[in-house]
Amino acid sequence: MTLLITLITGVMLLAAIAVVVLRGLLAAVAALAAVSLALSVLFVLLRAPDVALAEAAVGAGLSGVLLALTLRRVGLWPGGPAREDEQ
Amino acid sequence: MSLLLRRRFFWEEIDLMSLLDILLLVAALLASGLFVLGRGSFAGWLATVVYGLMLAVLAIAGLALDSGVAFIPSAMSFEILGRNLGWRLDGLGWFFALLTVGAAFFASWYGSGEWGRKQKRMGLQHALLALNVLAMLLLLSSGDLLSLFIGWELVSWAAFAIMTQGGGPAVAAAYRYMIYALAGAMAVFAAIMLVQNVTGGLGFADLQTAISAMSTAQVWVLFILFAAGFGVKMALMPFHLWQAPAYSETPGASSAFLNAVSARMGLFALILVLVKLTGLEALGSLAIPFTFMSAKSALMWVAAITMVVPTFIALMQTDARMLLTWHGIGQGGYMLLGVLVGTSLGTAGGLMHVFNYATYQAALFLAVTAVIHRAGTSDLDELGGLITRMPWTYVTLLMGIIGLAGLPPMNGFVSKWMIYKSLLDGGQPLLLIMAFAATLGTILSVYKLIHNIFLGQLRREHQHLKEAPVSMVLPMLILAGIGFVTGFMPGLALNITDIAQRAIGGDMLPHHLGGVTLATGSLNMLWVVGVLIGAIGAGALIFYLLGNRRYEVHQFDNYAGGHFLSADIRYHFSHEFYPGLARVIGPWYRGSIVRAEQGIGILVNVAGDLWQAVFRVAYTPLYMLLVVVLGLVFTGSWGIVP
Amino acid sequence: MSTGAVLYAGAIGLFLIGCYAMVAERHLIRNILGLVLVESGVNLLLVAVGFRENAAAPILKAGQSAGMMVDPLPQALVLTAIVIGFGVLALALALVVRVHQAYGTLDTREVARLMRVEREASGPGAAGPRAGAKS
Amino acid sequence: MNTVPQIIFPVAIPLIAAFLLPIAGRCHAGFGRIFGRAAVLVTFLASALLAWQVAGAGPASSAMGGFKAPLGIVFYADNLAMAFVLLLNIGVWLFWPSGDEDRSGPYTLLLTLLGGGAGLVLSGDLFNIFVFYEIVAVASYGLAASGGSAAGFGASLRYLLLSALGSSLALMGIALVYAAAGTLNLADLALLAPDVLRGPPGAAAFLLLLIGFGVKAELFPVNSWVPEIYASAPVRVTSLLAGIVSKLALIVILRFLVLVFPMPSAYGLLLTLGILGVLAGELAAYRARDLNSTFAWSSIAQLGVIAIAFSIPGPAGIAAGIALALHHAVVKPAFFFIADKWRGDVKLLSGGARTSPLVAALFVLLSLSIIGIPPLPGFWAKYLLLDAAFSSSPAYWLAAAVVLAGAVVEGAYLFRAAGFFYGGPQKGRGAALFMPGELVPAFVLGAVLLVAMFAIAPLGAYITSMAVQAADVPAIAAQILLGGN
Amino acid sequence: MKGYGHTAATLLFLTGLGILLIAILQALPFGLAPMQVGQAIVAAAPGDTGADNIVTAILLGYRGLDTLGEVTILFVAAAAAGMVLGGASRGGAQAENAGFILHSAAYLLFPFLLVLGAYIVLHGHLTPGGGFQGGAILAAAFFVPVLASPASPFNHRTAMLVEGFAGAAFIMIGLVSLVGSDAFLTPFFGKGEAGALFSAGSLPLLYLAIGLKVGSELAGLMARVSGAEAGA
Repeated sequence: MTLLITLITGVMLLAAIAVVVLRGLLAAVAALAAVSLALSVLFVLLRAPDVALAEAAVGAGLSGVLLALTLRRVGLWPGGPAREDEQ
Repeated sequence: MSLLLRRRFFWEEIDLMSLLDILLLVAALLASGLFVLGRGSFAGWLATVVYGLMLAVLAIAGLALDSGVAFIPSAMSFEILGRNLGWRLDGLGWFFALLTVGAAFFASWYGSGEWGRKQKRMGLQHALLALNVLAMLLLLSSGDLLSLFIGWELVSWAAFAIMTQGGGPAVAAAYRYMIYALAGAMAVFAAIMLVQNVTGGLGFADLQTAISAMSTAQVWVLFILFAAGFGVKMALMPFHLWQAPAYSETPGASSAFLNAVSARMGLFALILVLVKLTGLEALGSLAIPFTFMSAKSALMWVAAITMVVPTFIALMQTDARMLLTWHGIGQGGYMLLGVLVGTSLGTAGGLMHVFNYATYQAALFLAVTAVIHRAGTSDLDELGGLITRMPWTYVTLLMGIIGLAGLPPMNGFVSKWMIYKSLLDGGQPLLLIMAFAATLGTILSVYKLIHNIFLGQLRREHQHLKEAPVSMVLPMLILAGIGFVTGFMPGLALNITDIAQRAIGGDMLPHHLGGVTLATGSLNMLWVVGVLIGAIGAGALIFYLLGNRRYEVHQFDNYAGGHFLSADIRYHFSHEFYPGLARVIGPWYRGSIVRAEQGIGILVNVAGDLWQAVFRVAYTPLYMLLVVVLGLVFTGSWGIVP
Repeated sequence: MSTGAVLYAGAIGLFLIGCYAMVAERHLIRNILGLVLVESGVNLLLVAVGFRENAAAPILKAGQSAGMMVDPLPQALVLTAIVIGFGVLALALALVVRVHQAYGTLDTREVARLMRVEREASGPGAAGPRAGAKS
Repeated sequence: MNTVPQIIFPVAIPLIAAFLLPIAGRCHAGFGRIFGRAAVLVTFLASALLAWQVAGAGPASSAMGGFKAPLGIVFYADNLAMAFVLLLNIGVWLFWPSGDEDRSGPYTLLLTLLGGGAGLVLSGDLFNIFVFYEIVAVASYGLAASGGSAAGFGASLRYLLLSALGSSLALMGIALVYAAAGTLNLADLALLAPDVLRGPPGAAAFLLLLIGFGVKAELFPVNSWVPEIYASAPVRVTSLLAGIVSKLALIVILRFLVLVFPMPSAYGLLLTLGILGVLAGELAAYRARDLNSTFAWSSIAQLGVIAIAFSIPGPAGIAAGIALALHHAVVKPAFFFIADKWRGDVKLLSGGARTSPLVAALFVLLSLSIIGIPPLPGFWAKYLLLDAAFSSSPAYWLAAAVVLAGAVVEGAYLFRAAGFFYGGPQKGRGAALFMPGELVPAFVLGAVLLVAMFAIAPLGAYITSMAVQAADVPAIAAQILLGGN
Repeated sequence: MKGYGHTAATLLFLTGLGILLIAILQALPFGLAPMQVGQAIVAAAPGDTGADNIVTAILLGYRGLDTLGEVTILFVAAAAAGMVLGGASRGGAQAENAGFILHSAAYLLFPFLLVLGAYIVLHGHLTPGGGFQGGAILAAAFFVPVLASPASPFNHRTAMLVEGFAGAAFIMIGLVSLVGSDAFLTPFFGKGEAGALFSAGSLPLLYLAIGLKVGSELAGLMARVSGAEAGA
């Protein structure tokens, strides 16, 4: 049990660091969705199914999609028409 | 207004309690009425008449106080936030109220004549003058520390309002005054809150109990706060820079009022708090460690420096009004010094000097305003030889400067003599020498004043000048007359100062109509003035009767320096009036305090820019982080340290 | 390393990485990502605070009585916090879109500078609050 | 044990109106605005009735859902809370947007702000206060951006990021409190706090909560959003935020301080931030060039003064804080209305007194009151503060000295501006003449100030009684824990 | 303080903050939460509310007001985003038609998502999940078709109606109990026997209202913020 929690927390922290480090914003958003997913699994392990479901649905699902679509609207998708992302 | 009659008179029938209320009510009605009536010319005359009425009420009150009544209570009292505010008029307050209403009477009379009609918004000036009188009466009749502070703020803001009437430069000078006054007021506010912290109350008695209950450090803080707070209004040395420009930029009549009385409110408050409530012995006992000085002597030295330095700055001024206002600051030093000596002679001298100063300073300022009214400028380098055109203004100015310089037969001499005597008897030789130096400076500068304006060669453009109108000359002459009368018979003025001195406590000064008789020497002005007038009068009479062979000589029917004078040669010497003296004392004028004031201004600007830069930075969440870390360390350590 | 230490480390790790992204990064969207990370970190901390060793989830199984259960209160709080986080995120992204359209850049310092320039430019009686998108 | 179920009305009515307003707005263009105003009026009447009841029968409380105190959420209304609920209602009514916006957006946000603000002050549960704080925060992001200007969006985004980070910190503080004490009800915490929250975790929790809620209360380090938002938001939103909403956040901090964290380190923390706030606000305002940023900085300073007042332990400090908060809520919005009309560099406004003498006179009246010149209410508020400060430990003497020095600096820059209005010649277009209609709220507030000048004694007595009631922790705990059925 | 100076300062403070937080959390025991309130609720929940899922009992019963606040926050965020984006031009990449996979899968997924969302909402008081989680899934269900075919714009009118009335319903249910002079949000109706669909009194009604509101709100919000649809 402890081993599993440690493993998943490690994955989560790595994904969090990836969010900051990755150059591409879309990749960063994907990393954020990964963090959220790992977090919801962690919630399951912590005997909090409601929170896990909410985190999965709202965190990984909707906010990930919302962020990605905003990037598209702002024109920051890789190969997007307007400018490259890092001004 | 004579108070010769000492016998009990009709005042018992009048219910005393209503006197102060009448006074305040009338002042309030006048102020609001003038704001409403506004620019009618009769508004000025109405105000003058009302001031006259108020003087009468004050005279009756004076009679009551003279016959031993401690103070005149007032019905007006409020109970706010657990503190009660009351108003009552004691002898000290009555004395200054008399001067305030008197000065307002003459200023308003002067302002409602031709001079007033030429001003842009004379109605507003009359209204603001009335507002000032109301504020001062509230201050002078305050019954406890809180109403004292409220009156104090009202007076400083009313003065600010009247100062801004002068237009462009006056607003800048008034702004500078406002900052000083606000700082002083906040110091006073802190002081009375300190008193309330120790005793829980804000009455005058609480101050006395607080002084005894406080530790010496706290008493020192209280002393410094009160002295600094009230000193700002009195323009004591380090805080004096604002007074000269502010009072000279104010329009003529109001500036005469401000000069004569407004600065003395600071003296009233200082006397009330430091002398009457705290007591000079308590101040004397506050020793400054490692020196022979005490709080009282320190304040006396500040008064002495305030006497000397402004007088010599006045010497250097080229504008008549600036010269007079700088003298105003200097004279304030005399008054405070007199009161602080502690002997009855000194206190009487100081208080009488307040009365005398009010009379001749108002006369001088009205005279200079008359010159400005006619000649259009008060710059001493642009005037000259006006004696032939404006004789009565000349006479007023002459009597005024004799009073200012403190020479017989004017009243200035009497009070300065008493202050010198008290310094001598009080064993303060150094201060006496500084007093003499100040008087020397005054004599030099007032001669410069009268010479540059009235003596010497009349300028071509001033040929057609006429004397100032009667409405301006009359009040000036009466004021100068009062100066002469109280100089000739100082007993009259001393009767008035008796009432104030009794209110302050301490023993009274035995005096008679002519002056003072003391063990160590006496002064009888009746003789002095009598001899003076007798000798000069007789000599003048002889010359006038016998000589009689004089004939008019035109100014240019003259021969100087080997060639004839013609109109275009200007031999009137006024610029750089004392070159020799200037070379000797020139290096002393380093203006260190002016630079200190500018330094503070720069400091605040830099600090403001610094704080703005702190906020202008883009990454603001960093500050949140910063504070969280510091806070955790702070709370963490606090938790560990029990 | 007990589970508590790991969880606390995880929560605080997320929180710190999120704070770094919010404070040090100059790109507005990266700041928003940092915000989401910070909120996730705090949520994890809240749930970890309510966790008890070998206790069951706070759901009653078909009528049998409640055995040793995990503390349900923090879970309710976290649920609310997650939804609040999403609401704020949506508003932030809406603002990002409008800022991008108005200023054409998403660099925090650039936006701050342009805002200051615009404020100074709005002289006396200049355009009122309706400055319009591109002023 | 005064239990009043109607205590929820000030929160429920605006929220239900907010939910229905878009529908009302959609079916008829102008109807949204009228529906909104009607809702505010109904809320005001309900709140006034409740305030009357509370004033009469003493503090009321009601456990939501009928669940007793430690389990459920309990609403607690005493005179202090009801006073600020009424202030918020009047504020929203007075600063209701002028008729031009037909879209229902700002009205919905204002109604939600009204409901959220009322909940913030009435709620007696730690997390519930956090939720209502979030409602007020999100509503104010929206309102700040409702100006439609590019600077408005930028400013509200930066404000959102800062405030959201603050909220997360506050949530972490709540987590620490819950981990230590196990309960979230303020009264329960008040009883448990002495033994559980004394150590560093308690102090750290207070710090996090203080920073979290400090963002909206304009406490020193986290108020960098103030000049940006107040410059770009519409003037009615600025008045609402600066005048009233920031006070609600400070009242919440006061509740925490009085009930849960009455420890010296907490008081010391708030005092330090207060003093820094005053210094920062006054000095920065001295260097500000245009009126709007001057008043933005000066509102930071005034909030710092109120924070100093609240950091003085005992009812005297609370009374001073309430008096200062109410006075600031009247004066500052009027200032912002003037600033909204006289934009741009102060030097270009010279001669303003000639084009609109009434506004210049109002400006001078407000300046005199905010500096604290006697007959005006500002002086009595400052008097209460100094009275409280000087009667407690010397650290507060320093704070009092800073407040007094602040007043001098404030006088300096306010009358420098007044000098331009009255002194300078009519230079640039400067003080553009405007229809007096736009400044009605400012003149209403000026009139309120003058009326208050004569009602100082009763107002003072009411505020002191309010403070004594708010400082009486055992009575509050008893009312919340046992009272609400 | 350009660039690195700033980053260094941030890192410095973050490490300091980390150490301090760890130090503080050491003081808090892990795994044995004090749980005075938690234990009391676990014991009382079945009796008071009749719901099996205690978290739902807390969310709708004990801390019903939190949930109302939460729903209001979502509502305000949606309203504010709508207002902010009201004047926004369609800028950025024009939403060209989605790829073939999304197009065909969208209509396949819709019914499943709908059923799943409805199930989670209705069984909130029995199984994990509830109004919010179900609502999110419903929002996804309604949003995916919009993504798939930007031509047919998201129907904001009905979404706004559903949102408004669902929110009003939630508060009305709370106010109804005020009529019987109980406090706000007191659950009424019988508790029903545990585990059955119609148990836990008015809680399922509340969760239904929340589910609908969150569903419509999030869908509208997603559509508007992402600018996926052609229409305003």
